[in-house]
Amino acid sequence: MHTGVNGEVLKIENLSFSYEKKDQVLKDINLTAYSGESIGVIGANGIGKTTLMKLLVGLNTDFEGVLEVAGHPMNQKNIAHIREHIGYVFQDSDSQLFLSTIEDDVAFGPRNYGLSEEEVEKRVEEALAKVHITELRHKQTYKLSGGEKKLASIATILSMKPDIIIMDEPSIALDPRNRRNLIGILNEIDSLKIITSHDLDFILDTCERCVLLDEGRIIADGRSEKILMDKELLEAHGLELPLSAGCRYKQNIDNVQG
Amino acid sequence: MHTGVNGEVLKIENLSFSYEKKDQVLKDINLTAYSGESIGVIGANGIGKTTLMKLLVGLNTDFEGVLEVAGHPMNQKNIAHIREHIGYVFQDSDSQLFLSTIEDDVAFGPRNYGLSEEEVEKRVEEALAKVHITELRHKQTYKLSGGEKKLASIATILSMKPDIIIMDEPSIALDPRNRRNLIGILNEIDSLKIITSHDLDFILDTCERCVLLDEGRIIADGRSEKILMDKELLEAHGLELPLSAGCRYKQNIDNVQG
Amino acid sequence: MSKIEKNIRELNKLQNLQQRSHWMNDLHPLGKLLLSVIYIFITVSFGKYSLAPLIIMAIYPIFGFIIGELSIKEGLYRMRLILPLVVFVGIFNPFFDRQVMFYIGGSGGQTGIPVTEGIISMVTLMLKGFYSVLSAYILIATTSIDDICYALRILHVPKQIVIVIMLIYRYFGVMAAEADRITTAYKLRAPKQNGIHYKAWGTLVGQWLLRSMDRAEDVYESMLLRGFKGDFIMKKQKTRPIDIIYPLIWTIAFIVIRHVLIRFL
Amino acid sequence: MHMADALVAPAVAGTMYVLSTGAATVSVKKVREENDPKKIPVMGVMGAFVFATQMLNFTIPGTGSSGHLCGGMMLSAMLGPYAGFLTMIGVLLVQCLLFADGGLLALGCNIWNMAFYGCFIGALLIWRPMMKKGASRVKIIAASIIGCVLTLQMGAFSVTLETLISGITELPFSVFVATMQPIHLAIGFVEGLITAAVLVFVYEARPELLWGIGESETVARKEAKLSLKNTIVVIAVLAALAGGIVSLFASAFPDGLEWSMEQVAGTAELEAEGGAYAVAEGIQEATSLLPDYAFKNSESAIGTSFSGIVGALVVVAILVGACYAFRFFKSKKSGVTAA
Ligand SMILES: Nc1ncnc2c1ncn2[C@@H]1O[C@H](COP(=O)(O)OP(=O)(O)OP(=O)(O)O)[C@@H](O)[C@H]1O
Ligand SMILES: Nc1ncnc2c1ncn2[C@@H]1O[C@H](COP(=O)(O)OP(=O)(O)OP(=O)(O)O)[C@@H](O)[C@H]1O
Ligand SMILES: [Mg+2]
Ligand SMILES: [Mg+2]
Repeated sequence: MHTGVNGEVLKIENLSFSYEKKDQVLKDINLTAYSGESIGVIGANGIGKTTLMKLLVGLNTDFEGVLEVAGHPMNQKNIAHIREHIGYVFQDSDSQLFLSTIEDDVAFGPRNYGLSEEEVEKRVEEALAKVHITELRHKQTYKLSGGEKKLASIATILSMKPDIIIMDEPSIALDPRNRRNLIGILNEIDSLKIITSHDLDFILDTCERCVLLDEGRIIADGRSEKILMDKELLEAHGLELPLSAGCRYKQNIDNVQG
Repeated sequence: MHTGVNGEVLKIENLSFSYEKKDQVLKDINLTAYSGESIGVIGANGIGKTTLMKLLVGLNTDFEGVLEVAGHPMNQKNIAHIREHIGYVFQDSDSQLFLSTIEDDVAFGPRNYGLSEEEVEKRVEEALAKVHITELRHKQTYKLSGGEKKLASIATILSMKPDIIIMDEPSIALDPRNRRNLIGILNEIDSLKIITSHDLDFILDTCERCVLLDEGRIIADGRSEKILMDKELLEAHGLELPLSAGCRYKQNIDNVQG
Repeated sequence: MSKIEKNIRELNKLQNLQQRSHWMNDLHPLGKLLLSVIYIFITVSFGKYSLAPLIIMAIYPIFGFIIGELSIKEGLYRMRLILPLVVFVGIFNPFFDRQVMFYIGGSGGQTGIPVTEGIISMVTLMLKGFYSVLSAYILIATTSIDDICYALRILHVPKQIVIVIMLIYRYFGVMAAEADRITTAYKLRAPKQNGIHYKAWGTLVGQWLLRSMDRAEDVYESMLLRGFKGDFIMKKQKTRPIDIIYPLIWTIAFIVIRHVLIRFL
Repeated sequence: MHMADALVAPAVAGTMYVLSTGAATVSVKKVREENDPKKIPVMGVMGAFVFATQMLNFTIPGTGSSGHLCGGMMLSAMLGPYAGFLTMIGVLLVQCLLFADGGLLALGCNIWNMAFYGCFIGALLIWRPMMKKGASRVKIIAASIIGCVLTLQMGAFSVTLETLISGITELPFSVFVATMQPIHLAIGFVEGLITAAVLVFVYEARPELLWGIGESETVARKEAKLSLKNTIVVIAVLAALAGGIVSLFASAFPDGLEWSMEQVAGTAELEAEGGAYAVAEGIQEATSLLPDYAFKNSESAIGTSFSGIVGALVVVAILVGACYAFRFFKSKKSGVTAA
């Protein structure tokens, strides 16, 4: 993938968007993301996280402002090209899976890239093994449990090895062990990752950078350790300290005092 | 609601169930629940939690064994009667909401109970206020964000004031503040509550009793504080200590040692 | 698959209209339903050469669209489905029925452009088509399907039929959402393809049907779990004087046009 | 094939309403007797499916805008004729309300033309006898195609009769029939293929959902479900086949309606000697040949018809003005109160 100037993969300038005329969901967003970064997008329910993610993959193109991916402005002409570089995991797994078996679904992306059948097979096996659902490969997608669906959704993206990974609440529905495993998987991948989650512990463990949204604007943008430990900031915008952080927070204070 | 002998609301004996002949999802489950209890059901992905919840509300009746709710065996004859006492929150909110606006959806249950329009209105307002979505009442359900949908689903059950509340992953998709609020709401209600979740901290905060499932069987059944602090037990069955518990765990040890 | 999206958008627009706060939306659904049927009935009962009184019949749709603040464009757009057959049936009238009725223009010894019976009957047919579609639009833009079903129940249409209507409407939403999800997911992972490859149609449709059935089953269970016992309990609508006066005045107006005014035109 | 309100006279519409109501009453009674609560959601889903299929791209291109799936045959093969018929009523009503396909007054006709034949003739006289001794893929495909073609022919013929009896068209019977029937032969065939594809799929995936199949057969199938993959292959082939036939069709006749127009125009020329002359030509001819004759009666014609039309237009213009004035006044007033 070609990146823009200075390794810029994503450039957002003065981005605004509204579903209905009267209320603007996103107002004047500015964000630049560089290759290899991992960015967590956090904010209260209904604040516009999913909306922003959908704009990034071109599911809505009637926004205002600048949105460039890998140096290409997002418009009808470029959209197909841009999408080739992006793997998107929907908030809701039923939106992700559309073929009858997991295997077919995971193979769909690579097959569309025109890879050889051996390569497709290799990728499918690899992706399924990574999320530990190899034994489910022939299972029909509508017969899966909630967490299995989520894992399958993630596998459909892993098999594509995209340059940009966008995940909307990937840890939802996963049991603690699968969640931990996913953290490991994400930390191994060095594509640009943009992740939204209400599981702030998950963000803390996977993202170096964190962006806090409220009232359609970016309120804070900085290192995750800093933002996610800022109790006042989080609480002012409808969030809370990560669960494990109560502890880390205390330790930090202890360390400072001690 | 009439309870069975000694305040038994739910009686499960040697319950087994399978979707497909070869693999049994639930094997020989035994569980008795008394009125006023709050029970967390935990276990790894795909272990059968949702399946068990669905059996409890009669969404599948071809099980083997005994399943009695409020003294009535679950069968085609009793099912309608049993269901009048149960409020069920689906794992996936899209299955829960089916009317065009939130308001209508929340009013559906009470209206079906034949309550007067004033009472219905009162219940709707109360339920919406509890989960803080009053301003969304006229919004169309398909326009909601993931978390807003979940809150609306919960409101549809709260407005019914059922004797038994069964929730499949209620904290999914909620931001930390709404999650905290839900904990408060659940702790105020004194119906029998059965809750599944991978958010073990949530279980710890809402359920006194906890049931751990693995391989279709109940592995442990006891006080939440005990089970959810038992690192070895949890890890042996695909789970992990609750996030906040790393801390509490340490403190416990400190206390014991100190 | 932009066609699904287009239809979903059209339905969403209708839903938005139905949820506006406008006094026409608040009228009792039974009155509105009967009024629409009476209007269409009287409109089509005009003879095929009765152009003049038929023009006067435009007052109802005009009133509805202007006072009801509806978009004429949207209303006319809805003609597209029935237009072909209406045009097909009407367009040959001018060729087969060439009796001249009168001339337009022309003074003194000069004759103007002749207007034949066939042209008139074609125009009346088209007008009838437009009026019936527009008046149905006024109904559906101000009345939700639920309210119409409520009216049907008052008219003693059997429960079984009314429930099926409501379910079809509900499930259509479910299925449209499923279809939308499937096609969006497909598009995202096959960005280079133009639309959906025909080889995938069968799979996707089958998948769609099965998923929709499962989803619909869940939705139905969710209804049962909330006390649904085979009949939709609807919010009882109070009848106010305007609910009777409004349709009544219009009906009288239509009858006057049909039986009194027609003699003077 | 949806009739529009404009095409039916009140008497015809009324008669068809009575007939359809009769069939509906019988169906309601039968469904009530069956008393199968599980059937209700399936009726809803299948109704929604038929309703939705009509707006997807894999419906038939090139057969004219109303050449989409009718669905009666498909519904009754899954629900039985009675529940199928009630479901079709729902589909037709929702269609006419939401998408203005058909009309409120013509609903009785549409129910008869599209639901009655498909559900009762299709299910009782074709589907059931053919499936009595157990179903198979071939039988399902055959029954679907035969059923759809036959019932669509009946429906199309009814459309012709209802329109002609209503007396709003000058089209001769022969021309109308000669146009409607062949188009609907093609539409019926394609509908048959789609119906077959769906039913075969259901047969493979959930045979218990099909109606009127021999008991033992259902059970046997349940045990030995074919893999979904096989089904999908069948459907893909059928869909491709349908797509192929349709695209052939579409290229030969860019548009079903256009094609039928040409048909009619062509035959009309033969039968009515120059009936299909261009409009301009017709007008010219009329002005040159008819004036002497027509001028004599035209006094009264101009007196009544013409001035009547002008008068009516004036009335309507005044009303438009009045409505706008009212709205203007009202919004101004509310503006004042708001301020
Ligand atoms: N199709 C739509 N039409 C109108 N409004 C919408 C639509 N989709 C979402 N919204 C609204 O836009 C806002 C942002 O929604 P979005 O889904 O982006 O929130 P979110 O931050 O992802 O929330 P959550 O954490 O609950 O998933 C919400 O208030 C929602 O109600
Ligand atoms: N309709 C079905 N047909 C066949 N198997 C099914 C069906 N639904 C679920 N299963 C299987 O049954 C098992 C239990 O599923 P269930 O949904 O109860 O899991 P769960 O404990 O709720 O998991 P999760 O935490 O991921 O939600 C899973 O292995 C799943 O694949
Ligand atoms: Mg979201
Ligand atoms: Mg589950």
